[in-house]
Amino acid sequence: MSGALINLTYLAASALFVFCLKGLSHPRTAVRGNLLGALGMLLAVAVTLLDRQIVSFEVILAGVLAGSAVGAVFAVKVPMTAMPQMVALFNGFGGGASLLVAGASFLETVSKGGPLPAQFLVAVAATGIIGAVTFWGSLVAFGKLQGLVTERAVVFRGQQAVNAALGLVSVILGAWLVLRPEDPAGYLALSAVASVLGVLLVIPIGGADMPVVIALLNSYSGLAGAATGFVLGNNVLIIAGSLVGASGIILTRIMCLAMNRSLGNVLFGIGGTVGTGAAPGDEIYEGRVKAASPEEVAMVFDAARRVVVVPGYGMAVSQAQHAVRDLANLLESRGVEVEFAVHPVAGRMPGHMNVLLAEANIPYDRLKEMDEANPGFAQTDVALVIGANDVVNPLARTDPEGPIAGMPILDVDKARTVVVVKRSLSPGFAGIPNPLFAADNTLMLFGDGKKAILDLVAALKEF
Amino acid sequence: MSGALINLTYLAASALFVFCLKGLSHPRTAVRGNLLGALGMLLAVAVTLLDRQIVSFEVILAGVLAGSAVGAVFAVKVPMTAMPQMVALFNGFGGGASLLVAGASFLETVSKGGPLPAQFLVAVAATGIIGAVTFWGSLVAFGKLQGLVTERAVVFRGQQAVNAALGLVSVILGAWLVLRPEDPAGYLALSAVASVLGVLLVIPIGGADMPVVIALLNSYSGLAGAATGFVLGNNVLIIAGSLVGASGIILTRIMCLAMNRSLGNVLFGIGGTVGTGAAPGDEIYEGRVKAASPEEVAMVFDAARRVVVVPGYGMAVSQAQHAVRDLANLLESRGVEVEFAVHPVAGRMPGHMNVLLAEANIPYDRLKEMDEANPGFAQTDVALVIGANDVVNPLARTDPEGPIAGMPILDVDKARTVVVVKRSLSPGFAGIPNPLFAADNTLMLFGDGKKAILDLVAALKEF
Amino acid sequence: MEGLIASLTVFVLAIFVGFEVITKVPPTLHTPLMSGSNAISGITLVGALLSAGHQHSLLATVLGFVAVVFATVNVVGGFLVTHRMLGMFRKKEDR
Amino acid sequence: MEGLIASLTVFVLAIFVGFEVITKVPPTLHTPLMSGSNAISGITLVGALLSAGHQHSLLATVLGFVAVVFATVNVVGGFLVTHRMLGMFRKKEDR
Ligand SMILES: NC(=O)c1ccc[n+]([C@@H]2O[C@H](COP(=O)([O-])OP(=O)(O)OC[C@H]3O[C@@H](n4cnc5c(N)ncnc54)[C@H](OP(=O)(O)O)[C@@H]3O)[C@@H](O)[C@H]2O)c1
Ligand SMILES: NC(=O)c1ccc[n+]([C@@H]2O[C@H](COP(=O)([O-])OP(=O)(O)OC[C@H]3O[C@@H](n4cnc5c(N)ncnc54)[C@H](OP(=O)(O)O)[C@@H]3O)[C@@H](O)[C@H]2O)c1
Repeated sequence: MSGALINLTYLAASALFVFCLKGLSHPRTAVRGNLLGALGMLLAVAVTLLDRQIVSFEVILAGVLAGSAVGAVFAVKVPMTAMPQMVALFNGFGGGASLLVAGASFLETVSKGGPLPAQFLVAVAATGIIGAVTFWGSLVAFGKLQGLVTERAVVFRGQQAVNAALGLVSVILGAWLVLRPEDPAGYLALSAVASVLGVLLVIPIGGADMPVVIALLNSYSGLAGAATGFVLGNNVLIIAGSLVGASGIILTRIMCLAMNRSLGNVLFGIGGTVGTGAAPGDEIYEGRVKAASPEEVAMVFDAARRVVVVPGYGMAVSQAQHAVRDLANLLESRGVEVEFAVHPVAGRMPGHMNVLLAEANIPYDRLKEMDEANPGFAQTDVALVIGANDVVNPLARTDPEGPIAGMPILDVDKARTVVVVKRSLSPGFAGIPNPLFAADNTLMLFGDGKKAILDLVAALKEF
Repeated sequence: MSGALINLTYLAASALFVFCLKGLSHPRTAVRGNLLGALGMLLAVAVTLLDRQIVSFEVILAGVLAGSAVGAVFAVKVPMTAMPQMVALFNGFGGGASLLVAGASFLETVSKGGPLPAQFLVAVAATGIIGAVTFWGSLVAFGKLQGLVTERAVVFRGQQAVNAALGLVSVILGAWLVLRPEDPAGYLALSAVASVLGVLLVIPIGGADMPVVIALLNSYSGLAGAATGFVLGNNVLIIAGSLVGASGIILTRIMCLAMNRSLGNVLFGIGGTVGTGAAPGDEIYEGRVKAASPEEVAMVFDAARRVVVVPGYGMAVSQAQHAVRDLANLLESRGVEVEFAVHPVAGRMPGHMNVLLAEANIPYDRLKEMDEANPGFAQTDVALVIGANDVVNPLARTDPEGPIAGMPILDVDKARTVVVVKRSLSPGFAGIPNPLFAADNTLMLFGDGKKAILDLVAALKEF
Repeated sequence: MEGLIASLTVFVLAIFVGFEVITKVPPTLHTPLMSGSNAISGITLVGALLSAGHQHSLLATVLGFVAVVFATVNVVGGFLVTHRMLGMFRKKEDR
Repeated sequence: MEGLIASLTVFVLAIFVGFEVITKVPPTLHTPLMSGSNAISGITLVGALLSAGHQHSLLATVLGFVAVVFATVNVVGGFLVTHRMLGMFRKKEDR
């Protein structure tokens, strides 16, 4: 196959990646967009395979088949509620591949005594470091989200100093690799140090902040891909890498803005730290919290004309989305106007709630974004908060010192009645009490999210 | 200067062009954007000059100085109302430059007996044809808009056949140039034929359709630039050319959509043809048109609480924008709510009205686009139509056969009272009568736009 | 050096495209965006293939094989899971 | 051929950037967009310079000179007139 044809195919693949991301700008075109992206990848891979009709062709094919099987099983089996950790895991695999690719081509060239231009070596070092950090960082993120590792931020004294030192050592090892490439042990040392760094970078970050980390790591792995492209002079790597890099950075920014926290604050586990040591808030709740039975709550719903549902992380944990859909349908069949208000960082991933509600067959045009939903709460009879906490905490407006100070929130407290479904009075991710639970117009419906909603539906049917 | 540095500078210039167009997405950032674009051009030109420290350096410098002087004088002297023809003229200069560049480098290479690779020759032919068409087409457009040539569509039998033949001949001459480059006369013949084609392509198009032609020619000249870039292997030419090409095509599309006409319909002068032969509409107007004096109209305004001003081409012709501003200020000082509704193809250029009203110091956030303005007419006491005609013609909604059938219009007829300022009952660009003028709730204020508004202001001050 | 600047040009343009296109993705689709762009980042697979494709020592072959498996998991899993998610998004009328 | 595909890559990316960026320009600014992008199309000036810069016959010199003048009129006039127009756009508060 001629080089020109190969490069043309790579160009077509790049264009398909752009169309993929363009398609994602609307739910109507998103499915086709994703397929175009997959087609682009298929083209790029197929043409590369055809180009390399060589000994290890079977090895490659075996690898692709094995990888496809594993990936497909994961993708089909994973429940929607576990999406955040799935993305983290896949991201880790990507990082691992980069790490191994750089290693394989480096070892190969050294063992053959081939030429080792500085450009190549710099890229090997950079790809190795970013790959190792991404691999281990993503695995820790996966562990935290899956509950294999503690969700809490693990912070110890001098952590940042240790991380800085490790970072410095990796860079020095990288430089050494460039200057003294003859010794393959250099790459092993570099990978080892960067792996430790990857773990240590992520453990101080709390579970709910993982999406920021994943987006950032994803952006790094994109940039690592682009760097590889610079070395190989391969445009499809550069383009796809830049697209991914941009996407990760934009998502990170969006999340930070939606929490009114700086990236540094997220990455150094400051939010998490505050969370660990915060007050239980007894003096706020004492004697003011009104717990209600499903029947009492059903009475309130029976009188309502307009209901806004505000889902949060708890809905994902208890898999309550289908129950919520049934409740919404029941209310609508009685002529109640039902709307869903989704905060940009509700749950454990940007867009997490949207996916869950879509799974429960709730049409996407019924979901309102924060800016759209907030003016409506004043005309709302019942705001049903299910498993959300921080994103409806009025302290964000009133306490300029707290960990969520200035974070834009959903103004559920403006509604006539607020019904909060959760298991206890324990705090959300930010670790601070929520005065909303003690407000005059709030009723608490304690219990597991799914069960509570099912009880509510049953009670409502009695009316 | 090293090649790498030059190419880096070209890259910086390309990025600046992108920032220029990004800046134009908001009036607040637009001035800076335009300056960045100019800076990019300065960089690109300066680095090219430095790169070419050669005999004819003085010639180049003299050319740049002369060109700058002429351009600056034009740019500073032109009144805002003459903006459409100015853009056409500048566009023509650009096309002329392309034509000459291709010619100069071709003649030079031939006379020196240098190598003539096919790639080079194809680009010379393409650039020559597009350049000549752009140059002459733009000049004719300029003449029509400036009133030097008749604004009417000039149509003769078999025109499209002649044009097709000329196009074919240009292509054949181009092919001949590629196959037999030794003879410089080939380029002259090609330029001559393409020039005639440029003139003939534009004369059948009516004056108001010129912006479509200019946008299209501009897009062509961008693509010609990109083609040159392919030949010279120069990325800044490719990038800037593509940006311009995209901009021209998008503007063309927007205009065609806003008129509900196909591009072919515009380019073959069909709209214009219908215009020439249309009925004068006496039976529509007979006995139903109510002419009013400025005093009578002032009385209507005196009772109004909400006024929407709809400007059109006539406001530009009579330079009435300052008078309109005074009227708006006067009304506002009396507590009347004043709004401006701008149709996307009002006037003789997209955004024409916006520039004129901006010149009169009317803040841009007071101008409403069609979709935003239309729902408001039902709650409007007086719609003041000044020099607009086709864009408020209800026939677009009711007559499915007419030349403006299906064109989205401003629904001024929904207002309580409509006041139309124009000199007579003569039709607008589309050449069809306007039933709006005969509607029960319409008052005609006949006279030159500026004078009529000034009279109205004076009369209103009496109250 | 020429090659580097050509690569840089492509990089700059691609970053522009990325920012423009991705800022248009609505919050509703941020999770699919994340998993989709993660799948695209699996383009390192091509890098893997390009370097795994040479004559090989056993070690490099093994590393290359594992790299290909990892990258394929990322790509296939990523696009499939995104497809599954997107298939669930419905407009009102479709119900 | 390699060079052609490299150019094509840049072209495709630039077209993407152009479409994304320009569809964001609001109707209010369509006239400045037209004159501004017209000024950018004056980049042919660089082409003019690159070809006018060689050793020359008199005819080619004259043609080159005129080309430079034309292109400069387009560029300088275009940016200046755009600047003049944009200077007039004001928000309410500025009055
Ligand atoms: N989404 C993102 O992209 C993202 C990114 C970065 C950070 N974050 C952070 O994540 C947090 C998200 O806020 P959020 O309001 O969605 O969640 P949250 O503040 O973490 O609160 C979740 C609540 O759900 C309840 N819950 C847990 N399991 C439950 C179950 N089985 N049934 C019922 N309730 C259950 C918990 O209360 P009980 O234990 O009493 O039941 C908890 O208070 C914010 O602090 C945000 O800053 C999110
Ligand atoms: N803007 C664009 O980009 C663009 C592009 C393509 C096509 N077009 C076409 O251009 C037309 C624009 O519509 P339009 O409503 O703005 O204009 P129009 O339909 O052409 O009507 C202009 C009106 O202004 C009046 N007029 C002329 N000079 C005047 C003066 N000195 N004082 C007062 N009135 C005067 C004329 O009536 P009197 O002679 O009776 O005074 C005429 O009826 C549409 O047909 C559109 O399709 C525009």
